[in-house]
Amino acid sequence: MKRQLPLVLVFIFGVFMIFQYFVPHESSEWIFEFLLDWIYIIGIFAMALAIYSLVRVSWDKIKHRRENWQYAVMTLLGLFLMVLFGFDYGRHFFSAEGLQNFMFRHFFDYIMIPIQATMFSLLAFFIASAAYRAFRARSLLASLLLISALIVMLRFNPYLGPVAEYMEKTASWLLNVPNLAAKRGIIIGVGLGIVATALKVILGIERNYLGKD
Amino acid sequence: MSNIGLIISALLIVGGLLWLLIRSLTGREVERRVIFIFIGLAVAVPLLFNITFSEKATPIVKGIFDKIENLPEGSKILVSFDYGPSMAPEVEPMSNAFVRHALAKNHKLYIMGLWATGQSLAASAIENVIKPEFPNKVNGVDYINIGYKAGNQGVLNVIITDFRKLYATDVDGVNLDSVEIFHGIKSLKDMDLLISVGGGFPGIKEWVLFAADPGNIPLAGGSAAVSTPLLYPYYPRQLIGLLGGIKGAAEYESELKKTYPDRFGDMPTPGIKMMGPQTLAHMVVMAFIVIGNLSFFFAKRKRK
Amino acid sequence: MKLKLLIFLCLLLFLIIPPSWGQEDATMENPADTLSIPPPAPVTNLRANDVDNDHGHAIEVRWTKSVDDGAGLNNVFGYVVYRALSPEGPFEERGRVPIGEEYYNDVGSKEKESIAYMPDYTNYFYKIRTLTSDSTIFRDTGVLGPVYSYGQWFNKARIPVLIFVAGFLIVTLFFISKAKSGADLFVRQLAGIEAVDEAIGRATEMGKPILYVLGLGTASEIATIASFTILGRVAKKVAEYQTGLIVPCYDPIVMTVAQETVKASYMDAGRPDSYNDDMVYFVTQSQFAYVAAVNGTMLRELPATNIYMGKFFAESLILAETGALAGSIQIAGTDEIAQIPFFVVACDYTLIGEELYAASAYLGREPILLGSLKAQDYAKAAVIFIAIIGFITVNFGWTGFTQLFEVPNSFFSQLFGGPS
Amino acid sequence: MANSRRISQIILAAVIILFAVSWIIKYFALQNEGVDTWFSIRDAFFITFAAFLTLAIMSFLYKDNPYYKFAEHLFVGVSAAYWMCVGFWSTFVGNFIPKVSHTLARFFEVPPKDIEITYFIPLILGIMLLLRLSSKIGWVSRWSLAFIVGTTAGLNLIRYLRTDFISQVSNTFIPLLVDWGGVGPFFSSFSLSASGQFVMSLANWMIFIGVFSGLIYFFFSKEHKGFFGGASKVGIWVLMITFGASFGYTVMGRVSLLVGRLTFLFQDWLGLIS
Repeated sequence: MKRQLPLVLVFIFGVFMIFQYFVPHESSEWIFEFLLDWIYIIGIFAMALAIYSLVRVSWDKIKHRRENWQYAVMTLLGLFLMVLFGFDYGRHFFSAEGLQNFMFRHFFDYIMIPIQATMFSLLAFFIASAAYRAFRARSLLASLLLISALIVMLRFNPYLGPVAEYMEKTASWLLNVPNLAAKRGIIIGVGLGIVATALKVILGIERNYLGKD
Repeated sequence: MSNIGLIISALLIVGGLLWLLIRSLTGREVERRVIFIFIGLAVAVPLLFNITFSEKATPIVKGIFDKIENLPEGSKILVSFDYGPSMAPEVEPMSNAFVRHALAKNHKLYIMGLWATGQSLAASAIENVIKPEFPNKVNGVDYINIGYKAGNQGVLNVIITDFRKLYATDVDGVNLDSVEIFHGIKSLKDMDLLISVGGGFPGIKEWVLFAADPGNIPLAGGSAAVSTPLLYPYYPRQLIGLLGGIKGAAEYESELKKTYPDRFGDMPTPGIKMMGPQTLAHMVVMAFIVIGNLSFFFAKRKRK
Repeated sequence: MKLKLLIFLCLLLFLIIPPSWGQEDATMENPADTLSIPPPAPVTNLRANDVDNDHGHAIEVRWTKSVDDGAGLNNVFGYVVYRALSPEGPFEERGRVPIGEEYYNDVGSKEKESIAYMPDYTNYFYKIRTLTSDSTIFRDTGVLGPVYSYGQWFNKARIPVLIFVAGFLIVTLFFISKAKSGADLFVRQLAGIEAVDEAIGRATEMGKPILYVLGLGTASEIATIASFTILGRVAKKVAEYQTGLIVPCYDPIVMTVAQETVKASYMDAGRPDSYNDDMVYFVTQSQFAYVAAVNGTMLRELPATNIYMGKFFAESLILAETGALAGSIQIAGTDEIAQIPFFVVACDYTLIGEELYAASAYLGREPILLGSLKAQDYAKAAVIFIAIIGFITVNFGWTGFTQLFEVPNSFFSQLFGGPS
Repeated sequence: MANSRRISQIILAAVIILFAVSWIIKYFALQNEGVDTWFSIRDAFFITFAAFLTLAIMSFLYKDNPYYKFAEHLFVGVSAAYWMCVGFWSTFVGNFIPKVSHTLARFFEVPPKDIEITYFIPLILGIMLLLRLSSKIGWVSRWSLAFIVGTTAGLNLIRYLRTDFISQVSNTFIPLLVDWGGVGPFFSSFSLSASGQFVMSLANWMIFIGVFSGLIYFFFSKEHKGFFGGASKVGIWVLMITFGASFGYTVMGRVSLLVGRLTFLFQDWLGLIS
């Protein structure tokens, strides 16, 4: 019951989804769409568990006055306010108005978007520090990495003169030809890895994600 | 004022890099925060002081410029807006530059789009570029916007034989038969140059396969950086030229400015502007790679 | 047992083959007026049938193009496909086809509410109009029909996929049974895997925790499932060594599964008391908020080792650079091709693509799992073999073999776009 | 210790004053543009706060600090709630409620649809998932997990096989001699241009060799020795060249992001550039 039934469920649904692919008939499509819908709905319940986890970890921090507990207050405050706005207040309580709520939108536009975009833009700095640290001609492999990166970046040097055209061509060749070959090799390997892993899961060979008694 | 700032910051960046370079000869490493400062400066300074670099047009860009330049006055040029708002920052400078160049040379300009979103972007190009900068040009005589039709490459399949099978009117609902610019125009084959600006599907590739190749019409393109490498193989056989990403746009803009200093001396050049931080940041990253290798090399020698 | 069931079901599917190929020749009629443009010859050999290998709601109409299309009078401008519910009409336009083309797929919606709804098993009648540049001059064919659409029970176009799945399954099961019977299966060393063991030992010595990041994938990504199995092995060793483990999660379901996995590993290691649910916790489902939080954790907890396994997107480099700043040993593995370069550059060890999927077998060292690795290798050998044949046939201009591998798109591909 | 506390207090005060001043200046700037008093106060606050958060995140580059911690924790809370609300309204209320209860649908003001019994199954599975919180019958949550993992494993097995695997294998069937018309024409029209026959053929050779050496690199049950060693070495070379090129190519996109952020600071907040 605790261990066997879940494995049987994995097997049944896994095999069904494989067969579904070979059956174009409407009824198979119909079940397929249902199953996917269900996963989204279960996801909402999982979201409740997740928020519970976030609140509990933050609350524990505050209760036991662990290091940086003050900031956990900010997390809970942000969460609480955003939920309040998202579920709307006043007149439109409990209608889909929630997502259109003025403060909800403003928190999104003026807190989430700026932080998100700034986090993303940190990449400009990190890409430079990573390049400095790693692009060194230590070995043949590292040199290949370094040289091809340099060739592609050199296109942005305005003082190349007549060489510019060849740089451009070499760079686009690098991005077209070896790139395509390497990607294909990786994708074929990954495809096999995915099929093998999925089979192991469906056949119940790989099962430790289902826990133990 | 801005010149002083420019000189100071240039000294800071170049001097700082030189100093780091000399330090690296003794095998010393650069601290991460120093790299961060340089990247920050390399992006911020060109933005603040409007630093631009002279872009020299590569042959692939020059190919388009020369074509528009050398066509006899009154030639027919069609520009297709095949992009949406998300791609616009990168490719809008290109379509604007093409429009400017074509009208400045007194060519006839035909505007259309294979993307539904292209129609409104084309309209904004007319509002923001043509009307204020070329007040003498008349809609329906010197330029026309025939807009978007659904059907992706299917549209090209049809208009390569006959425009009027799909396009009865322009975007304003004016019958094509009644506008001067469409007199004697039957199909795409009557155009002297096609230009597709975009970077997705349908885009330049479809123009090559369904219009330029079968109709044997010269085609030029402007594409977002992501899809540019995939289009290079078409140059120079099927594409007379290609602007790749913001860099291509900048090269075209600087070519325009250089050739027509009076006319386009103070036109907005978003491409060149965007290239300032890009160029400087790339050079700083490359400089740090060089510094890193030097310090690695000398540290190794020292140990020996 | 399971294998027998599978084979049985495979055979069953082969037996179901759809009937019918409704084909009728249409007669020509309806001469147009004789004006400046002479009316073109109509299309001939008109035929229609249900579109094969689909869910129904679509009819394929084929014809031989008019003799005046591109030749003869050369005045054809395209074709219009008309459809009606009775031979008398009324006919409605279904689509237009440019010159040179000789087919049209009349595809309707399967949704009853949709205006494009096209019911199955309903008799339809078709005719094709050949157009000229003058809209008043055209030529119609006779009415063809009745034809109806219906869904199939087996998609024959996908037989190559079925053969591959079955073949792979058999090879996998063969090697697993071989491994179970005690045959020694050799696998070469992978540096990234050796490093995991080492890293856990190092963390124990330093008295610092291990940070395990499952990536941004949902539980539906196989990369994430592979990451669960690796997490299981890592957690077991962590439990044995009594080191700390931190698993911040991005997706709610992933968090739930990860908790179950880690708990099971602690039980396996005989230390169920050392486990608590706060080791595996939820952060947020927003990409960069998650990154911000994990970055903070790295600099505050200073983990001895950071392990990144699963699906990663733009955040890969932010995580890996911050980890390098914190001085942690970093081991990464992802199948997201665009991110592999960043991990290779910034991490100490990187499992590239397929190596991620092999990792759990390596870490577990169970013969069953090693058996499946062997099967993967044989499949790769088969790919190389097939590709060489394909390659030779293409170079000799023989396309039949290549066409075997062209699997038409289904609504699958429309349902799922990949993340960016 | 006391000293460093003192310094951080001074910095905090300075930061607060600075942003308060910026708020006021922004308020006047907005009012000059003809914005309503109340709206100017509000919008000026939001823009200033967004600028503060931007700088707080950037301060992480120097080192971890209270401002970064503040922004980080706030962001975590707000974004978690954001996605919860989106999930609740779009999936739960939008997709689920109308199919299970007309009363609830009316309550949430969404158009009810035909009741579908099958939708009670995910409801039950969802509730089983919530039972995790009970230590006694927490194991029933595994049923829900089993359902999700099984379904998606089967789905992905097929999906990758078709799109990634088979299409990539068949794409490798490429002619090694592009437009081959015999030895004579090949040499007479020899050119080094990118779309020329020679370069195209060379590219196809490269792709062919790259794919195969890459695949051999991924062999697990063969030692990298002899022929396998040589081929896998070529494989890793091709991989490294590719990784370097994509790294170099990405720099441009990342710099654009930073340009975007700095433009926000210089233009929307400080008004230094137009």
